[in-house]
Amino acid sequence: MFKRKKKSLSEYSMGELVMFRFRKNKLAMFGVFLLAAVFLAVLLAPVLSSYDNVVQMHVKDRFTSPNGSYIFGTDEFGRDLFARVLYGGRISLLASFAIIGIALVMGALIGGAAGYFGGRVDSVLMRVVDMLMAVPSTLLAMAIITALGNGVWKLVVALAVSQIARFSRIVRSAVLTLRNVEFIEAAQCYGCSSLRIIVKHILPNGIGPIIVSATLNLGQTILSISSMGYLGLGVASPTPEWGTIISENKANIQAYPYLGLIPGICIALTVMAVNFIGDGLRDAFDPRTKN
Amino acid sequence: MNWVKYAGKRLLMLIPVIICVTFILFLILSAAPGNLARQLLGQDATEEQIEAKQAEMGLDKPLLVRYGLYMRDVVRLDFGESWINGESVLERFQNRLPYTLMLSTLAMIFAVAIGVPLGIMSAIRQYSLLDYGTTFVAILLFSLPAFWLGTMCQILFCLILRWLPTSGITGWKSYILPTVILGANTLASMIRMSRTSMLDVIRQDYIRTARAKGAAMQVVVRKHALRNSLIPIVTQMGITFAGTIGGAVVTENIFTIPGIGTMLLNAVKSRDVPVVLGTVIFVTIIVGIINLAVDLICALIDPRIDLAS
Amino acid sequence: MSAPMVETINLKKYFKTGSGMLHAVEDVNLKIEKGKTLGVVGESGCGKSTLGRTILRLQPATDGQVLYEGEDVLKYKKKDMKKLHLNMQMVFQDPFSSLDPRMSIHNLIAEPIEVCDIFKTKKEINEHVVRIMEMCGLPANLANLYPHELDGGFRQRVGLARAMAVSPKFIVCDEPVSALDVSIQAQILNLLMDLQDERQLSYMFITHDLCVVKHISNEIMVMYMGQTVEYAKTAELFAHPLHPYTQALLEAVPTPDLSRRNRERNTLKGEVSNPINPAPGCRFKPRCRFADKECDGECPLKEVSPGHLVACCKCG
Amino acid sequence: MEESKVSLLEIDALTVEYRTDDAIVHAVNDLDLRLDKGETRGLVGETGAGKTTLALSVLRLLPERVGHIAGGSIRYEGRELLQMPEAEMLALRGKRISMIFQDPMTSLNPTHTVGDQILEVLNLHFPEMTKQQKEAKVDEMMTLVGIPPSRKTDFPHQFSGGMKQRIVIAMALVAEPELLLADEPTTALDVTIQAQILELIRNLKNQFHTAVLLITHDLGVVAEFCDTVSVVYAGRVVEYGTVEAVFEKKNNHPYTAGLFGCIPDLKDDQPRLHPIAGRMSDPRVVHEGCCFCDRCDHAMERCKTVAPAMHVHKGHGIACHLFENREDF
Repeated sequence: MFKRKKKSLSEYSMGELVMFRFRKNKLAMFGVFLLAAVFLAVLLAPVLSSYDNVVQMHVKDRFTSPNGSYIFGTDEFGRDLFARVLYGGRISLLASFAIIGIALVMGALIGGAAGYFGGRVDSVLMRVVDMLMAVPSTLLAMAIITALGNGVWKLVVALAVSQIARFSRIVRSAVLTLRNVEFIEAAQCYGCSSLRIIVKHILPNGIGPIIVSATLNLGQTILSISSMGYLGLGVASPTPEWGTIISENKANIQAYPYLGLIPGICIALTVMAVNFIGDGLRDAFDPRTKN
Repeated sequence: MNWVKYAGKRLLMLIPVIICVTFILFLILSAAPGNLARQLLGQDATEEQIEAKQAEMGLDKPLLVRYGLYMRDVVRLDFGESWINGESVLERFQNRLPYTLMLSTLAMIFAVAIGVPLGIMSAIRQYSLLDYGTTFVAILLFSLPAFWLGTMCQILFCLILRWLPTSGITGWKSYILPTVILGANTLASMIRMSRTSMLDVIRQDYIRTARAKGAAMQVVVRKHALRNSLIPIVTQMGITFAGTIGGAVVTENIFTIPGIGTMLLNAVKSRDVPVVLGTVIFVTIIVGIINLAVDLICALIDPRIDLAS
Repeated sequence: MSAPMVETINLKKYFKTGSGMLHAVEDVNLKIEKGKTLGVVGESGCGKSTLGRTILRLQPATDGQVLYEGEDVLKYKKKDMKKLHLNMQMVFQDPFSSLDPRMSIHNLIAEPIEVCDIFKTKKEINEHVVRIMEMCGLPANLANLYPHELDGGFRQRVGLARAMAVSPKFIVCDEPVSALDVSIQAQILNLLMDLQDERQLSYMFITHDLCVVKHISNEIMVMYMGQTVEYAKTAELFAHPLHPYTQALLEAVPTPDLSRRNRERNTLKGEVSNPINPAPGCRFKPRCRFADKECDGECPLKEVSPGHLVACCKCG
Repeated sequence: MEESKVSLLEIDALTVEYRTDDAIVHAVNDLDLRLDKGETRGLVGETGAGKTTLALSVLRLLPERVGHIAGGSIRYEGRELLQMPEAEMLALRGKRISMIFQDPMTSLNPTHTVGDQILEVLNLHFPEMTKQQKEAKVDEMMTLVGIPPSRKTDFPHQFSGGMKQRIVIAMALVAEPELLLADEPTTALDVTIQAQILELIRNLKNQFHTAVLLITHDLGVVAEFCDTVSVVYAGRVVEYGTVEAVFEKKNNHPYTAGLFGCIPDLKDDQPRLHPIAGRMSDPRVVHEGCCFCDRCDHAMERCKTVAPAMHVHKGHGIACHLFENREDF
């Protein structure tokens, strides 16, 4: 009965099982493929096009529709849209990952401490989190930008801070559901230290829902970054960013629709890929939500 | 009247929240790098002019004193004047609030009226064409940036087709496109939430019990599942409403609607601290009241929630 | 009689709740000899699980003492705790949630050995795990599997193996068989009894199932709303149940036995409530058919015959 | 038992499968069952034996898309339920056949008052009754199950587990059905509450002349509560008969005998129990021979290949090759 002749479904570890279910999800795999393509393009930006093209103005070639030499066409200053979208994507993606990373680490520390230690630590930390939650996150981010001023990294800080409260909540509830599970009690029974319990038992078991919400939030963060760029907060021209590219071409989209369509589709596809992956991960970690 | 007492208590609890939020913001805004007075007066202002400006803005006093003074004024409903044009913050806010509230409410109604029925129907007919279609629309709306959708729709419907006014508020037609654009993301989250919630509820034991009583599936859904599935949906509505007010910044900017969003954006860009601070306080209060309303509605739907404790 | 292996003296555990103090465990005194089993019986919410967890210091006691071979384990400082972990272990009720789903069977059993530093080398640990698995009836080829791949019976064996890994002398068994099917239940009960015979283990066996407790215990303690209501040798308790609650429990148990089929049933009325800020006097009074004014007074546990204690002013 | 008489419920060769992405689970295999008017039959078996699936099949409430009735027939008063139009099924459910589910905590709708939930059955099936009559009937029913009618405006969360199960019983019996399917009605409850609930069901079934199919894993409950018993293993009935015949413990299917050996006795002392070896058979595997043969001490070569027929003697049926050609049980 227990011989490992060939791996049947019931002979995977939990992690393998999650990957197995994830790989079976076509939409999620499509998302992975799409996101990988976007990443590859953005990483290979220097190969595909040089940074000079981002700022160089080919006045003669203003408003060139997409063709062989300008794959995505050019804008009103004759700048290569392809190069701008590629290098813009670098900023959008890097900044989004940085935001989620910062918010996740801070949220894990706050939420983890609150959930694991409970009692007074929990009530004090959660009071603070509730305060932060009382302010809509867009407003909080804008207030912080008011203080810090413009700039990509200032925007990253602002958006990350505005998400810390949410992640603290998520981590806390993940820890709390595990806190009283019998296998944690069993670990205490043979003298596991708090640190070992957190690292070896709570983290591997609680990471699922945290990864899922981080992924789903990543999509929304990409949108937030480019919204801020569109509004003129954060990234300043001529540095390209997906949102700023759209706002700087706003006046010419009617006449030259590709100026709006191309960067917009880039954002939408990336966000969609991330959302597909997030949904896929959610179903893989917790198959009950699916059926 | 349990709920009156509860509402009173919740509103009172907003006060410490406001105090703390303002204090944190005050700290952040004071830590702003650079000399604000110089920034406001421009590069060729003299030292005296700058000092005078700083005194006028109250920037020469210690932080805590400034905070105390500010809060004293706030209690008297004086939120100070804009650093840019000297207008009263409160007055400006009062003038602009109706547009934003109108827009957010319309967007919310749009999203709920379409999203909740769609989500519930697709849960009941899971794996049907309707379900796949709805889910696809939700994913699409969830992934499209609002500013892009807004810009493109504005160009298409206002500039090319000329069906709707381009900008400003000139009548009910002016609200149509902004409502749809602002509501799009909320619509997506309403569809997803209703679908998940309904799927969860129809798997519950009490639904099986109701069917075992001899009620037809439609009756079971209407009488038993609907109300239970509404509980998380209403909670989600409260959360997204707060998001909608934030999202109004983008929508108002695209359609140049004179609401709080455009005011806040301009204030942030020109670092007009009193306006930013005032707006955040106001919106926090509004969001607090909305959350209270949501909790009251939840208590109305769900008898397990006891407002007294 | 030698000194008991485990003893509690006036052990109390209270919880703060919204509506007052919950007296989950009230002045419990028990003694467990080496190689013997004390069965703790009661319905849900009677404090039997809390009692077990308080003895093992999984929850801080409110008051009282827990003596292990005469030493008060509640007074142990952090550095002494290892003594407790090496001697006193626990087997949990739910074979699903008591095993970390992300660890293989081998790692689950090896972890206590590593944490308690019993062996130095990896090789020694592995050999020990193999020994323990064999002892608990786990085929060696299960070592690399994960808990979700096993059925309830094997999982509960893993739970037992994990507790046995540090070679403890005393094990708290918290309803170890109530989540299992009867055929599996019997396997686990036999295993527990075999291990006890082999290694002179002492058990505190917590359960709501009277048939099981009778089978495995030498002595039985019946709990009701946090208090001990009756405490006696197993044979004595089943032959002469004195407390009205014990009698009602015995009467209520359905058994696959035709002779009990047509007996007269005195079904107990009412339900258990929470012992929040309990009034003095008998806590069973509201459901007791013999209760009268006298029951409002203190009803301490008293010895009515050698080794048979009852907390009821109507009997003895 | 007269074979010619039409029973209240007749199940023949019922086969139910759950088809999931990964596998086909054979929950019920070729199962036969009879239930007469007013009879109380215990359906006894361990986890995964297909007991709940059987009850849900009778009401045709198997989980959609997953649960499939692959064959057999279920007849109620001689009428085939599996081919009955849904509209007729609706009139049957709750009025003629009702069901009590295992977990009283989750089987009541948390947002409706308990009175309304009992009333709903009357609204669905007795449109001719006036409002006052219905209300009076609800009050009467609540009194019968031991809950003061004044509490009918309370919500489920305001009741304890035992009280909730009383309400579920009131709901199931308010239409005075002919058949009650009780799926582990007392498993989630404490012993003393279990005794209360069983007594309540016993009294009401006598009052309304309801037949009961009591699904349980507890042989003790069957011995105390039922007239007849069917023992199921891996979706098949392996033994049936009167409680007296089966619990006499003289002639039993090896599985039933094994179950008896697993239960510690309250009266006698036994040093060790005699557990059934091995584990529950995998429901994804279809057995060619006897489903119990790989755990059976008496298994013969034949058991692995030939499925045993049901050997019946004086209404006591045992599906085991050991009882072939035996006339003495």
